Amino acid sequence: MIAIPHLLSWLIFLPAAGAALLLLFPARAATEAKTAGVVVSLAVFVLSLGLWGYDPAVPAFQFGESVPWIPPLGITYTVGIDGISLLLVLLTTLLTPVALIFSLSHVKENVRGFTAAFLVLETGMLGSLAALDLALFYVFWEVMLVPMYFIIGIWGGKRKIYAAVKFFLFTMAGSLLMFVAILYMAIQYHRVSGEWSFSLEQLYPMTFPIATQTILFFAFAAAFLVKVPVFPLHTWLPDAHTEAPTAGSIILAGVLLKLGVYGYLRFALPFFPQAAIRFAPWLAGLALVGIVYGSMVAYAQKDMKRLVAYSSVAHLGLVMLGIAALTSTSTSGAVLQSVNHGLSTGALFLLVGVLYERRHTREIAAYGGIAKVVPVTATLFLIATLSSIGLPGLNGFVGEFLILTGTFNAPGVPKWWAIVATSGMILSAVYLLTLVQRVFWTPLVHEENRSLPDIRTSEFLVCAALVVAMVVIGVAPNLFLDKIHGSVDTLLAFVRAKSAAPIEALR
Amino acid sequence: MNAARLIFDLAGAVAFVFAAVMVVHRNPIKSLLAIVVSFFALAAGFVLLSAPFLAAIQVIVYAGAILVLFLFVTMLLNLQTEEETADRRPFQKLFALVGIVALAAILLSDVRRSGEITGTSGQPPATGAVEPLARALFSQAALPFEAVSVLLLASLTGAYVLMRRERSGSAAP
Amino acid sequence: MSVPLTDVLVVSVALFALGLAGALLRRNAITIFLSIELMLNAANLAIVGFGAKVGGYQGQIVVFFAIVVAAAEAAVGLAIFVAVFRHHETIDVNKINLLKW
Amino acid sequence: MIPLWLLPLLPFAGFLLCGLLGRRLGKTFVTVCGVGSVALTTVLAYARLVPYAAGVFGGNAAPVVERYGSWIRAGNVAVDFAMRLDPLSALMLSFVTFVGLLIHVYSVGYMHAEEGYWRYFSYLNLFMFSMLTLVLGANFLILFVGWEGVGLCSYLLIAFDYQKESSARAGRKAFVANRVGDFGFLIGLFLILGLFGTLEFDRIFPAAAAAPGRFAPAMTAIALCLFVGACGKSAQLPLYVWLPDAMAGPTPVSALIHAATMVTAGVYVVARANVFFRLSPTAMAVVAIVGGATALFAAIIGTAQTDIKKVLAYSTISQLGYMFLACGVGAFVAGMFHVLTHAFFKALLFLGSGSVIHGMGGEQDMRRMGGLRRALPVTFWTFLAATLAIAGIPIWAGFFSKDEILGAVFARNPILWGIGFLAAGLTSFYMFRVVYLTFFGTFRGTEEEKRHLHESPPSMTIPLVILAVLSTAGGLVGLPALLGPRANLFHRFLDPIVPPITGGAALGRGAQVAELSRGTEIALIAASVGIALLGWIVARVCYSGDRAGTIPERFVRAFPGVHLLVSNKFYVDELYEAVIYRPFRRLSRMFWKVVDTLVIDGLINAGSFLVELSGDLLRFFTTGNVRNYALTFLLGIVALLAYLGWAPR
Repeated sequence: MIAIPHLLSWLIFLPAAGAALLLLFPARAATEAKTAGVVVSLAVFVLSLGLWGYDPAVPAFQFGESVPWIPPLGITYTVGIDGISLLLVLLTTLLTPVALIFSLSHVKENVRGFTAAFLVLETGMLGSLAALDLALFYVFWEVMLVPMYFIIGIWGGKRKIYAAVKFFLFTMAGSLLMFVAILYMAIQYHRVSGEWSFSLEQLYPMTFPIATQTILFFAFAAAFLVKVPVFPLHTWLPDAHTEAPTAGSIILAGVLLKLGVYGYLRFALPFFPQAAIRFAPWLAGLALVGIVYGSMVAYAQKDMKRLVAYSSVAHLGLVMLGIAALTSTSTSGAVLQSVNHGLSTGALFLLVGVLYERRHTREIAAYGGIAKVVPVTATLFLIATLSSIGLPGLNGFVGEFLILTGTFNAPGVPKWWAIVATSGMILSAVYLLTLVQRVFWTPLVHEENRSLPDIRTSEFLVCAALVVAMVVIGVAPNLFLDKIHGSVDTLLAFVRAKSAAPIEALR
Repeated sequence: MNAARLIFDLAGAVAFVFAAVMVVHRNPIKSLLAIVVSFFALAAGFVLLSAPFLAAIQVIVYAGAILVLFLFVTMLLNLQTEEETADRRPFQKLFALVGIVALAAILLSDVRRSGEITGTSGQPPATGAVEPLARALFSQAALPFEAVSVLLLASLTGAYVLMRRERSGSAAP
Repeated sequence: MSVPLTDVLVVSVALFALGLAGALLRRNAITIFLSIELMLNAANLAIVGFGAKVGGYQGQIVVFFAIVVAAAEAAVGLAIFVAVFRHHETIDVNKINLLKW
Repeated sequence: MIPLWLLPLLPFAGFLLCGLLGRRLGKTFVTVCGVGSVALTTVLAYARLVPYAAGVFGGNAAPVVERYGSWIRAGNVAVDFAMRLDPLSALMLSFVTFVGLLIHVYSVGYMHAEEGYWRYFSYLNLFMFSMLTLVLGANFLILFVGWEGVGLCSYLLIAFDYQKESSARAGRKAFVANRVGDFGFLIGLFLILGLFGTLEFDRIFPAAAAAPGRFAPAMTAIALCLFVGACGKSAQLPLYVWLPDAMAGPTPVSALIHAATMVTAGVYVVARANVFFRLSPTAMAVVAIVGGATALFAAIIGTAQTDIKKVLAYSTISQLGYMFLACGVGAFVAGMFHVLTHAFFKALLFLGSGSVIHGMGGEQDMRRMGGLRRALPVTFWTFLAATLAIAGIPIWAGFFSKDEILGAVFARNPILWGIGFLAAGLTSFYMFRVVYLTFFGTFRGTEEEKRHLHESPPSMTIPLVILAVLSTAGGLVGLPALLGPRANLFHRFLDPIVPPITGGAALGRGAQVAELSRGTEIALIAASVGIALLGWIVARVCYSGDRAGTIPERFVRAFPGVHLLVSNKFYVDELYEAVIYRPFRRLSRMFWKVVDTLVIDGLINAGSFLVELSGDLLRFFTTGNVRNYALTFLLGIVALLAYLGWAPR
């Protein structure tokens, strides 16, 4: 594989450059704008495959670049990836073209703006995943917020303004707390060393007294746990998902939520290991509530997108549980499961979008028995469902199994954590199969559904890409786990060393 | 008491009286004419403070151009006397008077300390000659001078846009 | 043989207070505007007075610019009045509450 | 040597071909691919099995484990793609492929008119793939792949006719009930992984067998967790409710999945993990009690069903109970023997009923049948053979296996034997009831149905005949120990996988029946033959001849409560509805409407309301009057100046 110099920077800024380029297009050149967006995002995807050269044997950030950005404050442009961010980066670069290609035929108004917003969003996401400087990270973190706000607020459904504002306020409230914490840490660093720096390399070794650590941890956790989202901070999610256009939901569920998980792993955990370990039972408790509660609420939904949105709450509860258990197995599983959830939920949203674009309703009751009318959609939906409920052979199972077994056998962790979490496996089957049954099976009662056109080729292709990814991860998870594993071990070793005590002793 | 001070006080008194007329008079035209007189008196004061160039500007630009513009507008709008409706805002008046008195009191109390100010700039006192002023204006203040010219252009444009009558029914393309 | 600063400042304060009273108590927009011009001039007078006391030409330069700004302000302000008058047929500020909410 | 991975992958290829291309390429293609792949698998499987079995009998019983590389590797979890051939999996492999092939052939005739022919065969092939994976998996996780896979296929095939509300519901019910079992199964896997650090059979079982004292304390939990999984898959109390509903699927599916193969996977797992079970007397007791209770409970319900397939479904549940009963008393081999014979006769019963339903044009209610003996001769004779087998009439297959189980149970616990004995009588009764209601007497259906009556095509009858032969003679592989220590080929084949346990917690023994005295054994055989005949006679008296139906009617009149209870299946579904489903739905709605919308969003909206309220209040300061603003400005300046003037310098 040819090594491309500055690969990460290319990846991060190519979408933004594409967005800038789009603004030069005339407003009415919708088709051209769409095509350009798809081309740019596909190019980014292809480029990102170059990251596969990541060498898991080297326990350090790779593809690194660092140049000073705001020297008086010691802020640098430092990027790099490790096994934890690698897969999320690839997921991002995969889902963005998927979302854009899906939108090719469905977004009608202000296509140029829509496409540009997506590309800016991609820059924000990739930047957040690659940034190794707190200030840089924060900038990218906020950059993500703005295009998403517009995507929901402009191209959304009926209650789009409510949803967009709710989304914005929830995430903003969290990230402002984090911002204050970042500033505090930089000031502390300045006080100790006499220099300004926001880079992780400099800040990672800092230790804080436990009281301070707790406050800082909560500030960081606020930003990330809202994004995940962890019960009870989740109520923005159903509204945002439901009102967002399909492509927005795909990215929101597929990537944005994962950034909460990622942020927790990359920042909250290594910065404040003692606080993180001390509050791990609380986090696990919330995660468990999220699993059971999210599943049950999902079951009660009458709106397809809301149902899938609540299923995200449940699934990410599982991911957070894996992180709270702090074992190598469960944390690796959590990272892999983040990717899995992006694929399966992305596919579910996509297929719900396929139906929505044809029928213009998300009401479950408006469908029923359409498997005969749209067999391909039904099949793909079933596969995505099976992936989501963790059928062995598809991706979801590997992640779930690793998380659960890692949690169950984690020293010092009560067994009931994993037992309660495993019940989520039953519940997910209940609500998702009920959805399949109500939408695709049972008699066809609505006449207007009799002539629903099946999935288009473009939609089919992107969905098939996701299905292929699901199968690959399900059958050959080692391809991915091998990349993840080393970084997770490094992280946990660092946490253990920094907390100056075995994790078990601090529980 | 020197002559300059006497003349200055006199000019100040005239300025004050006519300004008071301006404030009190209900006819805007007459108010305008009163303030023109007030500004002439101020120009005289400028001369005594060895700023003859400003005095000239005060007369030519301020009184001569700006206030005439006011006059035009006032007459254009055909404003006569202020309508004699009762102004039912007693608190506004009360607070305004209290505020004005308080402000004047504070300022005047500070005026007593004005004797403390001495020529510390090390520069010779202004002589009234225009040339050094021009030098200072075009060397030290060259950049603000240019900026102000842009400001004037902007206000010109702004005024034009504001005054333009929008033709009804012709929406923007 | 010069004007004492105290006199200058007293006149300035007096004019300023008058202008303030006009601005706060009158309802005719033109008169209010004139009152504001008056306050501006009071300030100009104070600056020239200080400048004469301190020496040099800085004070005069500042006032020069203040006058230019006043000219610009007058142009725009009057244009606004005309525009407002066209809509509302009045420039009584009690009857115009465009700045509400 | 044929690699083991090929066996599951062939049907998988069939699944892909049928599923992706079947709709476009038509029925012939589907038949060739669907049946051909399974036929090939069967041939290859036997090509592998026969030498292996010869090796086992030759005293060379070493399990063969083939490893194909790592599947999951993270943290302290390492799972390989690995397949294992040992006597137990060889046994399962032999009948899964063979019965599977027969049912594929049968389906060609049975499903010929179906629109979703291609879909049906692709699912069926997928099932074969999963079942073979389950059977051949060399560790618990590969087994679990098959385990979930068969659950999925069961779900898809039950809901094959997805446009029918009842089918769709039944499919979901099956999947969810299985998932409840899988929940336990997974916990069991976690425990095993925690205890042994691996899931490979060839490491955990020898380890447990080598140091029973060390591992015994944890075994109760592990064994019970695995048994929960088995209960779900093998439809035992209390998770059996899905199996009767599963009859909504096409009849060959019921024969293959819900009678012969998938539902016995639970027994297979218990037998596979016999080392664990035998270390825990508690778990064994639970298995035996659940098995016995299920056997009797389901048999009782079976006597009052009118739908022919429902009777067979409850019969299956009951027979599965027998198998667990056997395992519970340590007679794992006897349990597996019953798995084998049951696979033959129950598949035959289902296929026979399918033939009847086919002939009747879809009618399943036995009250509308009767006298079909003449119209469907082949079906009748084969069905009769299967009935004799399941009833436990000597020389038919079921006799040997059932007798061995009952003997083993008697040696361990006479009360459980009593339950099993009673269930045997009931089995005989309800099966002959089916025979008499269906094939004897006069036809009770409509004229149209009568005209439609016809024997099934050869593709359906040939599998029937083959299975009838096996049901009749298949028991001979497991002759009672009575006839000599080496008479029982089955035991000789399987005993290697039931390794002897040393240590105090040991409970099982190699051959339990041998404990009984010869006289007791003969008495037991006589008793079970006797009760089987008694059941037959009662059925004949009640449902055949001139006074057919009068005795049951009188019984119903005498005990209306009992009849109501039994014919409504003890109201278990209603109980679950009231105790589980409805509260679950209520709670779900409550969480959504109250906790989510009212409490959480309420708090958040209260926050935003406060902001709005303060905005509304502050709004009064923006009067829109310029002079007010100017005044405020002035007052502010005065305040500022006053502060600056008076503040200490």
